[in-house]
Amino acid sequence: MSALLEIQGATKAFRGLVAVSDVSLSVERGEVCSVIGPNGAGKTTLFNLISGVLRPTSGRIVFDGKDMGRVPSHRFAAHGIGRTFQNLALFKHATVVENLLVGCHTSLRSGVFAGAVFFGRARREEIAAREQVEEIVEFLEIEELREKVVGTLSYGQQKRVELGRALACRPKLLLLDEMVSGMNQEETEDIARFILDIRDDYGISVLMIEHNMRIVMDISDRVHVLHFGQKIAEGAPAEIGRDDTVAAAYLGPATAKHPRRLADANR
Amino acid sequence: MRSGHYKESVPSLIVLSDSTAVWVWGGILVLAMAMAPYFLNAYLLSFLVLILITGTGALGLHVLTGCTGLISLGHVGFLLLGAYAYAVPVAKFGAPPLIGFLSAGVVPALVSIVVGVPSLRLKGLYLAITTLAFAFIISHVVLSMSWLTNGARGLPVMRPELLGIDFESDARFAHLCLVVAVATLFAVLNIQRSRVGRAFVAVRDNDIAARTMGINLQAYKLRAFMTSAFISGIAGALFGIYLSFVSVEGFPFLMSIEALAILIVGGLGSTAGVVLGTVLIVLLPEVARIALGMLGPQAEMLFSTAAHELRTVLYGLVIILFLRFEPRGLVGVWRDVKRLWVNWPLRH
Amino acid sequence: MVSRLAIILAVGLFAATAAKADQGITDTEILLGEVEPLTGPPALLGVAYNVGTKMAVAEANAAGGVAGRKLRVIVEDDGYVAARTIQSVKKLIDVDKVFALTSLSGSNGVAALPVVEKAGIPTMASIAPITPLYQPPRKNVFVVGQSYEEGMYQLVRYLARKHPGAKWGILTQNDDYGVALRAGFSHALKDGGINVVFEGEYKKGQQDFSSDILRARQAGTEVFMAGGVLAETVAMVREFEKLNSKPAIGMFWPGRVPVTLKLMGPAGEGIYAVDYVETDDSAAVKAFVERAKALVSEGEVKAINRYSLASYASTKVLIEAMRRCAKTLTWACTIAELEKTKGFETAVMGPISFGPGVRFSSQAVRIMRGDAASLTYKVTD
Amino acid sequence: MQYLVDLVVSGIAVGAIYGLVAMGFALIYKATGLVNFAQGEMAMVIAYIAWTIAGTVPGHPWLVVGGALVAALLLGLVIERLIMRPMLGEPVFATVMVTIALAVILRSLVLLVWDPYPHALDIGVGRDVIHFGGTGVRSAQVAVMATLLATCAVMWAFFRFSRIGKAMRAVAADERTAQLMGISAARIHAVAWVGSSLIAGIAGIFFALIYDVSPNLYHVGLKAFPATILGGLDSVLGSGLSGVVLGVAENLAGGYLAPSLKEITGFAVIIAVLMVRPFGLFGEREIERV
Repeated sequence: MSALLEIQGATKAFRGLVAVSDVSLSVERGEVCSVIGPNGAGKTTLFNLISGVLRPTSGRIVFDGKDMGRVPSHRFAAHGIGRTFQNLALFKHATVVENLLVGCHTSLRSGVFAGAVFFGRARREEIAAREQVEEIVEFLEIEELREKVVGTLSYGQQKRVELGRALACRPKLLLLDEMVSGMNQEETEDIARFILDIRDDYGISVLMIEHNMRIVMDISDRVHVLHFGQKIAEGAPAEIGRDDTVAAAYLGPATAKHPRRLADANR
Repeated sequence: MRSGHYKESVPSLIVLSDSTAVWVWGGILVLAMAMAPYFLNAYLLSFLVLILITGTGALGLHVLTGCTGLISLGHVGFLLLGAYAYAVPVAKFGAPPLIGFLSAGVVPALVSIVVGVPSLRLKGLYLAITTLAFAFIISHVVLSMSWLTNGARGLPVMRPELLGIDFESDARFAHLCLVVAVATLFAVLNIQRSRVGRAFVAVRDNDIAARTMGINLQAYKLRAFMTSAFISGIAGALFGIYLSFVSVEGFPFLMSIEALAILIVGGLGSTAGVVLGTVLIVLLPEVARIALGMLGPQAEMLFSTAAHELRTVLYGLVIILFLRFEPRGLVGVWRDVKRLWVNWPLRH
Repeated sequence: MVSRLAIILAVGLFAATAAKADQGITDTEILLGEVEPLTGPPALLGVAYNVGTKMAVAEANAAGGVAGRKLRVIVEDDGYVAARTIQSVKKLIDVDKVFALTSLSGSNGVAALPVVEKAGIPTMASIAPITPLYQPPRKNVFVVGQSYEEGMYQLVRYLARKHPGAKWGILTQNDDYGVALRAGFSHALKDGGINVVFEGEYKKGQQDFSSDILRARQAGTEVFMAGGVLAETVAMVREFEKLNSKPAIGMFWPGRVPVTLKLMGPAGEGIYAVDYVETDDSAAVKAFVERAKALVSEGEVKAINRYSLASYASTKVLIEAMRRCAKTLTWACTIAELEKTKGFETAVMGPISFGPGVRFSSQAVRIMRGDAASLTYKVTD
Repeated sequence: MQYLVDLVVSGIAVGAIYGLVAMGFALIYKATGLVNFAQGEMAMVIAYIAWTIAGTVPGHPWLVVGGALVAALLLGLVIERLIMRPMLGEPVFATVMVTIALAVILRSLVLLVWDPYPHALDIGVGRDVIHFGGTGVRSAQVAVMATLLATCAVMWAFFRFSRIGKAMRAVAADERTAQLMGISAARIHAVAWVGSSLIAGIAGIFFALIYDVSPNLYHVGLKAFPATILGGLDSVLGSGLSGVVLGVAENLAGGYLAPSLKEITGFAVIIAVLMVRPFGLFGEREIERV
């Protein structure tokens, strides 16, 4: 079976500024992968390409055996790509449950009229969606937040809601953009546990952008390193930790002799 | 208010309201409105009718501006279209009123695609101004198609007979408006708790995230436009019947502002707010009249000679004061009062 | 406020059961109601009209009232907005319980016709005598004046005689007023002898008429029908002045007020107008203004224009009918007496007559010309 | 040919007024990110004030203009300080609605304070007709064209050379960064409102000179709207020039197509333009960041 996600020579340029340059990488099924790299390395742009927010200037993105080049951007979710955003992108005037329900959007069918009447299929559908959401709420342990308006929640709670919303899309691949930034030790460990559970219990592959090297090293199966839009390394966490080019990219060539310090770079 | 309650089944989680009190009071209110025509005189009844019609129209705008966040300054265009879409087949070609109401919804909804498609790429103020431009163009087109619309002469409209019921009398007409308003209210509430309504809110709050969740922005903006135009068109038809005369003059630009004022005063994005806002805005001139009457005959005289001006100044002031001091609108005030009532004398 | 609210509610609650036929009459007083645009640009008509009503009422009261009762008028402002017109009419009938209506506002009054007709209250609607107000005739709605169609027809015929073989231009507003003018113009065309070279419509509220008038001049217009209400007519005339073009210009009674001549300046000299009420320099109008000084306030005297005369005549007919009913003053009697009106003289316009099935007293029109120096219009020929 | 020239000349004359009002729109948008829907109403109020001064002390044209401009300055200041500044930091929608409400209030206040009748603004100059060949123009129309050019020049110099003008560009580019650099947004907003009120006042006075004061004067704001959109909401000079373009377009549509099209030409043009360029002809495209 082919890889779940296969990026082949993707390039994205904004008016001459090349944010992602000829990047190829893959995510296997059942894998937790990380993308790391200094600020401005093009990580988020790469995510935007994978989730259809942006289109590559050249190169191909193949997901689950399908070339996504012709897929309209709002169909990416239906194909099984869910994501969270670096700077929270929740529907902040809606409640937690409503946010999660939006995640279910692609698995529902009812239109304006059916919704207005709210009877028969539309109602059954809503009940089914609500059951699924309840399951996610329990999984993420946010029961007490259910009816809270998202805008009133703490940053860490909002992050968790956003994770739940991405899960509600029933993705095959989950893209997590700096999930634990700004979280304390305990919250970070919770998230790490969730990510592993997501993979193990739901069979969802995970690709995450992370600056927190601890979590990257602890839970990734594979790590991809971007630098100035280019991929400079790929491998198991341990290999990456020893890689001289990676250390040079992060810390400058002078410190390249102490690759071990990479893991502490973001403490 | 009850505290600490448990739901035993998932279906009970998706009901419109799980509070018996809300249903009981809602029922009493509707019943009272249904009985009102037998107790009120024609003048007071006309306020009830205006509240019901205005509320329906405001709910239409609410779908577009409140839920989906697309600001429209051209709402009056849809009202006007609805009125004509009713009047032309019914008054000019003798079609049954039911067909008239259908066309009053469908025609504006179709035209809203023409308005909506070019608007899809536009955001915020640019969109607002485009809708304004469309409202002007719609009235121009209606005026210039005089072979169909009678142009500036306008079309006289009779009270309809629907499903064998004659709505000729004021009381019956009020009932018709009540049925339409309540049905619209339920439809809008239902839309809001279903897939489409959540998609509207998602488009409003964060369009990029919405797209990532699988929401086709263009399609949902258009759907919001169409739903809004449909509802507004029906309200426009009712208003035309109320005026007994459909003409471009009967739908001044100020109606667009009035509709936005209702949303703001009620609390943008809240359906309950639309209801509260409608009541306040429609009754504002009468309240002002009574308030001025308290100040003595001199002030009351001023109101009778400068009523229109004072009324518009009041609109403006009320809008500014709400935006400045209570951006959550009447709904926010209502929640505060409720919290105070439940928790008194405690603070929280 | 509480008491007022209570009264409104109480009145509301018992409205359904109360007898309606004689409402508005107490032992000492008879209430009349009037809906006018008192604010917004159309107030120019409404305020003046209201002065005329007040004059007629004051004169009647000075002469002992109607069957010993004094008349009192309640005025409602509708700002020329149809929805407000309906509201106001309903308030006057149901809350204030007036005996009769002296005005239904302007052309927007058409919207209130079903309400008035259903109530059966005697009603005069004479501000803007447009056809839908009296055609088909409604039992209780009476109109004094002349239709815009007929006025236009007479004016065009007159100018066609004066300027045989001339090239004609016409510019009208895109509303019911413009439609009526256009209809009158078409009627006159049927009589032949008129060569139309320019026809146009402008959007209500337009302020710059440069391209319209350029177009009219380009077409070689020698006789021009300025179908604006007031400011628009002024703007058209001034554009001709700017272009140094001097066609014969005709306009209509809504614009036949001193302020138009003032705004036109020298360009207004010799402009043709048409009207069915007396001109400002006539003995009747001079006497009217003199009497007004004793009866209404100074500001109101200043507001007097042709609409005051139209209203004065219209209200006088109503009061006369009521007076003839005397002790048996009811709606039915008033309407019957109005219908019997024949050749009633008011001095400010021709005699007024109604009849069975005739709810429109068609007044003869006269052609007049503007005099820039005295800011008045003088009857010509 | 003469006909075409006449249409274009009178189109430029009326377009110059649209241009001035449109510049007022753009100035406020540039500095505050808002569309001030009360721009036409501000022009109307100033025109009425000018008329009142002219009626009280006849025979002093400069006093009328000077007095009206002082009033415009005060009006701008008062609106900014009392109504707009408290809204700082509120969502754009809310703030724009405040300007709409303000427009409604000003419109009615004019009718309450003054009267519904049209009046000629007589300051002894401006009404006389000047003839160039076969084309007749009122002297006020010549003056307003010159004024538009002068205002454009002043605006260009203002943004190019003056400290506050440059600061305004900075605020427009990035409000938060500009604030961090020590530029006071409140002060810039005040300057923008005063400037825009002055421009509106000038436009109002010219409009009154050419077409009389009347409670319909605020329509000039609606007419100038399309010019701002055409030029791009954030382009002050572009808006000024677009006003002239639209004035001419309007006259050509009225002169060659149908007179009734004249009033909606502007709106038809902006819909066409926005379909092709959603940010106007000279406006800058926003770049979204995820």
